[in-house]
Amino acid sequence: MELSTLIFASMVLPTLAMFANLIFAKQANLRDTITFVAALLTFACVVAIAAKVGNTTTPQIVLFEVFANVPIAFNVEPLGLLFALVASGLWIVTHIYAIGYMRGNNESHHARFFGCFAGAIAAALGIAWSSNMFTLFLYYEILTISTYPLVAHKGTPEAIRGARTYLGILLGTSIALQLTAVIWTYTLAGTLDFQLGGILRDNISPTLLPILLALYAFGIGKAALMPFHRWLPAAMVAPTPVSALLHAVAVVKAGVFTMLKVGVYIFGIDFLAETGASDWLMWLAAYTIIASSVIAMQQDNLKKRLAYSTVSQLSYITLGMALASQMAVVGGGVHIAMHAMGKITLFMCAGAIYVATHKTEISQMTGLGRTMPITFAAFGIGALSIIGLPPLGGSWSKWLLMVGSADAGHQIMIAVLMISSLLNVAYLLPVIGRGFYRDDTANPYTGIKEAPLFCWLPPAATAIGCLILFFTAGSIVDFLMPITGLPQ
Amino acid sequence: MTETIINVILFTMLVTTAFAIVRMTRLFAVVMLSGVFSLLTAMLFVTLDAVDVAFTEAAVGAGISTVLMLGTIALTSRSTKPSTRSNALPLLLVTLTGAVLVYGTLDMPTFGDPNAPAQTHLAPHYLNESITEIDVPNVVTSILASYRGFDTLGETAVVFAAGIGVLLILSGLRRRREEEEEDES
Amino acid sequence: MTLLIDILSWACIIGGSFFMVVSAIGIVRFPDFWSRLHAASVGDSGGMILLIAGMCLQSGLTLITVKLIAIGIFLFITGPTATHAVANAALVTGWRPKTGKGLIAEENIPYGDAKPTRQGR
Amino acid sequence: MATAVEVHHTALTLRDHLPILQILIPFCTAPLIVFLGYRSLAWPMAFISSLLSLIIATMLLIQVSDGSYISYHLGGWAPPVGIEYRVDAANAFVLFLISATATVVLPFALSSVAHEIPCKNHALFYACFMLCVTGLMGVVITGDAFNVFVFLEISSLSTYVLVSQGSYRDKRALTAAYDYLIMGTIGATFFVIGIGLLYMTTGTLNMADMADRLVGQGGNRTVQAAFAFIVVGMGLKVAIYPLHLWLPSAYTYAPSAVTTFLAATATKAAIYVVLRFMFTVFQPDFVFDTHILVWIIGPLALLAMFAASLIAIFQTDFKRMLAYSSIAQIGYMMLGIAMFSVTGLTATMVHLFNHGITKAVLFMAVGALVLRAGSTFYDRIEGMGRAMPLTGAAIVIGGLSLIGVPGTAGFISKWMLVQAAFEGGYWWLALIIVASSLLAVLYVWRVVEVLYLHTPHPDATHTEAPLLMIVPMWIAALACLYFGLDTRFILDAASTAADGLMAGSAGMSEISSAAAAAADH
Amino acid sequence: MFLVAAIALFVSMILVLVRLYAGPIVYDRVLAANLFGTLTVLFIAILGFLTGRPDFLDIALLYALINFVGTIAILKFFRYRALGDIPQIKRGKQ
Amino acid sequence: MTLEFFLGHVNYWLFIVLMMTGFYIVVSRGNYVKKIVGLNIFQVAVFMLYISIGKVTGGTAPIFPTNSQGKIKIDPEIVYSNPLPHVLILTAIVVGIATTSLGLALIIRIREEYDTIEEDDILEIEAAMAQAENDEHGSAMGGRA
Amino acid sequence: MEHHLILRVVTKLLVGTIILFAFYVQFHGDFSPGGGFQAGVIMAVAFILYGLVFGLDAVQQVFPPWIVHKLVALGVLVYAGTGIWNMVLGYEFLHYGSLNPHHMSHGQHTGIIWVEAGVGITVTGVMIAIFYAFAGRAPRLGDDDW
Repeated sequence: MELSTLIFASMVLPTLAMFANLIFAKQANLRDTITFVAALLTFACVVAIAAKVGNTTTPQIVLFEVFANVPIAFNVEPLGLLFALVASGLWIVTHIYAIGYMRGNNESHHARFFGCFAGAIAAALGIAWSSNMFTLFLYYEILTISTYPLVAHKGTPEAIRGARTYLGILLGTSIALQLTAVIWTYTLAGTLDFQLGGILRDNISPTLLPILLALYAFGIGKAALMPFHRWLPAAMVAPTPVSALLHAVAVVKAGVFTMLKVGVYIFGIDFLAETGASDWLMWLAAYTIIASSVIAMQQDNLKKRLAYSTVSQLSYITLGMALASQMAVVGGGVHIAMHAMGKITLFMCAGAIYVATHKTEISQMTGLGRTMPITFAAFGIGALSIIGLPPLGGSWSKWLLMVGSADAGHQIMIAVLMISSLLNVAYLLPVIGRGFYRDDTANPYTGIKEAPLFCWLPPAATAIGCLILFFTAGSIVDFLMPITGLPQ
Repeated sequence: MTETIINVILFTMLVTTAFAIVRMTRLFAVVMLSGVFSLLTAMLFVTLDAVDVAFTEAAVGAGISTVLMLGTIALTSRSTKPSTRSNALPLLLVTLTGAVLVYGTLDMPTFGDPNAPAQTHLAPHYLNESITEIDVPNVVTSILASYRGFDTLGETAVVFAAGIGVLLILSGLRRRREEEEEDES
Repeated sequence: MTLLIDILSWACIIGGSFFMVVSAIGIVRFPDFWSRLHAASVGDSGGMILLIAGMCLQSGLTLITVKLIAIGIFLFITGPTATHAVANAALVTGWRPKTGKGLIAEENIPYGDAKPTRQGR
Repeated sequence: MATAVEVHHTALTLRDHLPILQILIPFCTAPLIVFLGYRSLAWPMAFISSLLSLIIATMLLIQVSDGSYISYHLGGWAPPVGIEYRVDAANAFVLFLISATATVVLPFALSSVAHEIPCKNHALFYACFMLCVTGLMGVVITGDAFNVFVFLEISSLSTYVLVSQGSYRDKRALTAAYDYLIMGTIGATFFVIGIGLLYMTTGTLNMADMADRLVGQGGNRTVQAAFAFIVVGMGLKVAIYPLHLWLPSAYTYAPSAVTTFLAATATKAAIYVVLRFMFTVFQPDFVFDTHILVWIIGPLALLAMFAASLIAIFQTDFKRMLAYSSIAQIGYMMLGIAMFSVTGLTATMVHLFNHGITKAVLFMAVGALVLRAGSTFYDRIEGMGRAMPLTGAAIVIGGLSLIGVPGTAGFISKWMLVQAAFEGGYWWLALIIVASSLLAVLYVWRVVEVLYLHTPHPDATHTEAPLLMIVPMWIAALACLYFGLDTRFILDAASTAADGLMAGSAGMSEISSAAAAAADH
Repeated sequence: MFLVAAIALFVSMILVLVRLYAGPIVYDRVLAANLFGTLTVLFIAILGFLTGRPDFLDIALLYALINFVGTIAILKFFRYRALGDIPQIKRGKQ
Repeated sequence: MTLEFFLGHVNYWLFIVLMMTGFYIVVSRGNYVKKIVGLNIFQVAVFMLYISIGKVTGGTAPIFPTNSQGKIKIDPEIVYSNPLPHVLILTAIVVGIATTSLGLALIIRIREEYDTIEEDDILEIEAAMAQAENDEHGSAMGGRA
Repeated sequence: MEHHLILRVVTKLLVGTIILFAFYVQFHGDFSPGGGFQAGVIMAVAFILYGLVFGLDAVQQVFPPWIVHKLVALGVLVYAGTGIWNMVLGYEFLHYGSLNPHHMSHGQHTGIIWVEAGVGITVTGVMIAIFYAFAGRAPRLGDDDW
């Protein structure tokens, strides 16, 4: 098949799945099957694209022009392909999990839920394939809006409040800051196409550069850079599959992906490194890493803790971009995949615990590990991957980031990363500890009682995925090398 | 000079009438004064050579306006309440508007100046060519009906709009006959 | 002949003007409504006819004269009719002429268009 | 002196008559409806005539899309002696908007009006509606300053009447109409004063001729006063911020169909007149000389954007909220003018159109809600998004467009406006613009939450609106989405219009000479 | 000479206006307004002669005819409180 | 300011005074009928401004004298005032009376619905209505909005 | 006003005169001040006077409201129809010259007469219609309001 056909198919299939969900709202099995098939086909498309183009950058496929030199256009390049693979691949897993979770938990409005879910995936793929900032921004907003009903799903006042924060910050920052930045860029450069090495080099005065970067950095609210991180914990009111989607697959990854794209293709990492315009961003990212880890430690609600952990981990990627050295950027790119796999495992485990026991607070989970061994094992693997211990995927990205820090001459960032790892240990391991080792009367052992199959199988799979990623990391790095602009 | 004196006298009367209207609380008196105002206006228009306008003002002011106003008062109330609101803001607004207008007058051509742009650009065409082009003694009629006939069509449409508007607004509810029938039943 | 007409017309016009002013003064100075009604009719009919006649004489036998005469006739019909209607209305709504000595009505009438005392009914 | 003057003339074809037919068709419909007097005929006649005028407007738009203009001499008298109709890119665009809105709103009106207005008024109502359409189009199409006033009054008078027809639902429609009448008449009178002063200094009423004769008169105080009066007078009609007092009540209490039509077109036509006078008659140079005025309009526009948005946030009635949002959105358009560049004007023109269709969607949805829920107070329309999925979805689309979310029409205009701000070097202004659209997020989202996340009110009818309401609503909603992605039509038309306007009459006469040369062949 | 008449008319007008403002009763005002109408008719006629174009007497003629309507309307309004024939309704109500 | 300038412009200023009187009535008086009367005065003053634009000193009304057969007599000696403002004002007067009649019709309906035509009273009634609405609908929203 | 004999007689006299005068103004507008609008108003005033003195019912028997409503529309149609006829003849809208292409001013005369007639009809209709609407409403005043 033609490349363009594949690209459109990968976006159209989830969209069709969305409409199918709305049309067949009443027939649950048919609906879920259609979605599942669509997820498989979408992944197949993305894989086919990957097989076809490898890590080269393809020319633009222009749909139509919106403004002069600003078309709706798509192309394939390594970073986007990686994101697409992660998003479409994990959709299959999350979908299976979501079926189990929603049915096991007796949630309402399934059709709306799965429909919006599919819509969000379509938007994420649109982000991945965007070949200019305008297209990306368009899908970025679609993603925000399609995930809003998911966050507000429960319809309780609390959920509405959370969803309001979610939408307010994401829509607010993107319209107020990111849009400004995009239009500014357009005014300066006359184009918004992603080009290796950036499009701003000769068009902007050095004094304005940090301001523009700031508009982007804060405008991409989905990257959860402090102080615009509050939407992420607020969105924890959503059902867990949504949290998994938000925090691992679609939303936050779309944010940091955009961040990387902006750094690499709009500013150009060399340009950033030369001017040092991103230094402040590096410090801010470092602050976010440490601060949110500290906050995470104080959270008792498991999902909240994971949310702050995500805030922290996302800033790794921002840091990678801000460091503006080749290795750091690649490290950031790799971290998208590694963190996605690790964090989705953690969230799905949290959801499985909730489905099985309806417990949300860590302090209530003492001794649960023996009742739900697979879940807690998977949680452990995911946690270790996030912490960055070999032989798990997370270790590679941290390593690359440290190398990148050294390359950029910011050795202090190595220390930041180390401290962050220690903090990770401090807030993630106690959960497992409580689950396995503490004896407690709160959850007396009455034999293994796991959540339904659909709830524990997916986290187990992704936990294994974390392991596999450790061994395939080399190829991912090779795959991403072109974005550094270095000859391979 | 005679004209100027007549103008000024008429004006004084107009302005005093207007001031009297401001002060009157009896709506009936207000309506009568506005009738007189219209008479004075018509006289002024005659002195300013605008006989057609005076004619219209006479027909409207004496014939229709008064009747309509009286009809309204008959259906509403006869006097106004003294206003409790402060007059400062309206006065400021009015003074400001007036000041802008006075500022505007500073560069105006002198009153009655035959060399003013208004007299030299289009007017000669109407006054000289209409004899051959339309051949109607009343130049106002020829402009009204032919040169700017479309404006007059619009004017007719305005009257038409007002007509169906009044019908729409007053059609409902309390038609006299309906009420009468209700009373009888 | 022209001179004669001129003199005649001027006399008419001056006479008419005089009647007009007099009736206006009467309107202002007379004490109550009924007496003012009287003053008004002087101007309405007398002054008007003299002035119209003066103008007719000035213009000679033209369309203008026809119009002037028409005006005169109309005013002659409508003026007294209107006065009659006003007086009738005032009488019916209860206003009565002041009679007797000391026709100082202003102070006795409540100011404004207030209700008359309905002693007449 | 009546010498026999032969009339030399080549017969005109129907195509030559398009400019006048544009006005004449709706114009004649109104008296025909009244003359025939059949209630059942009124709506079909109105609809057919608005459809015809939409077709004509499209043909005109195509004819002038190359930047040329069409001049039609009414009564055969060459301008400045006679009245001229002059169609160029700028007004063909607005004409298209007006006739398209009328065509879309009329099917919607059929059931909405039947619900909100007593049966015996229907024929007169549609006659009035057609007069309103005529008036607005006449204001836009004409090239004669005084003719603007006449048609402005046709539209205004019919608008007052249409607004007052809301009195069958809420008696406040009457006072709203009265206030509108007073303010509208003051505005129109100011406008007349302005034209009088211009006539005094130029001796002509034809806009192009006026412009020629105004060149170099920037220092003339009479002209300056005329400018002030025209801007303030039309500003009252536009509802520029401090002059907006009539708008919220008028929009809130008017019948839904009327509100839809007015919100989409009436202020737009007035803005067009402001543009026409500022740029074609007074010329950009003059407006720039008196830049103090631009500095007045700019801050007022900003004030409108913020103050009106803030008020909108605190409303408990959906319809009233939309009315305040309209005031805020007018602020955007005025800001585009104040920025004084081709891009800024393009933004104004684009927003003129986009806001028109956006508000059409939203107010039609309001009409549907009124039909089913009785009123549009937030507590009455709770949960109606689920009961009326299509209406709810249309509200979401319209709301997103109001915010300026990409993929909707509102985004395009916001983009152009911010771009204009950057091009003018006002990057802080860009930030203010986008910050104000955050306020739109607040007030739009409140409605969306009420519609979808609350439990429905027990008294409401929980069925979808009739098809005749849904179809026009969704035509507008899809237009909202379509024009958010495919901008060729809208941007081309708007930028041609803006180019023409910015060039003042100089640009116009250059084009006209070229067009005249072309026409000779 | 016509000037003399014009001045006389002016003086009369001013005096009549005084009565119109002062009232005190409604019928005074009606009377004054009616007289003012007559004065206007005459003034317009005089003005035609004064400016040398007496062929615009139509306005005066118009006023002569129409001013009466205003007076009748006022009286009708005062007697019956409405422009329509309300007495029937009053009878119906009583 | 020379005397000549003063005499040449005093007319305009008088019009402005009249205009502003009318405008003042509109904006300051609370009675609806009086507002309409004020609007009329305001508009009439504007009409006078227009007419005075067309006035030419020593001119006469723009109607050509005719001979007995109704043919126009052309006399180059006669100066005519500018007829164009007259035409415009004819239209404007018609518009004015149309507006007046609409306004009065509205006033009648307002009186029927509100039982008053004083702006102050009506504002009070409307404020009370708004307050009632706010109480009813606002509190219903209060818990959840 | 049954008992106002004087008024009734004078009114009968005047109404006819006023209508006559209205026709004069209508058709003499080319030569002297006046035209369709003024004539329409005067015509309407004649009927208003009749209505005032003889009562609304009497005047509505002479001139029933439905005819008035038709007149309102008819005038506009006559005016616009004149223009459309010019278009049919192949000229611009309202180009009266087309009515007599060989002698332009004759065409103009014809056109002006038609157009003025249109204005007159509409204005007569509208003014009478407004009077009917106003006079046909019963006041809601109690006696105390006076």
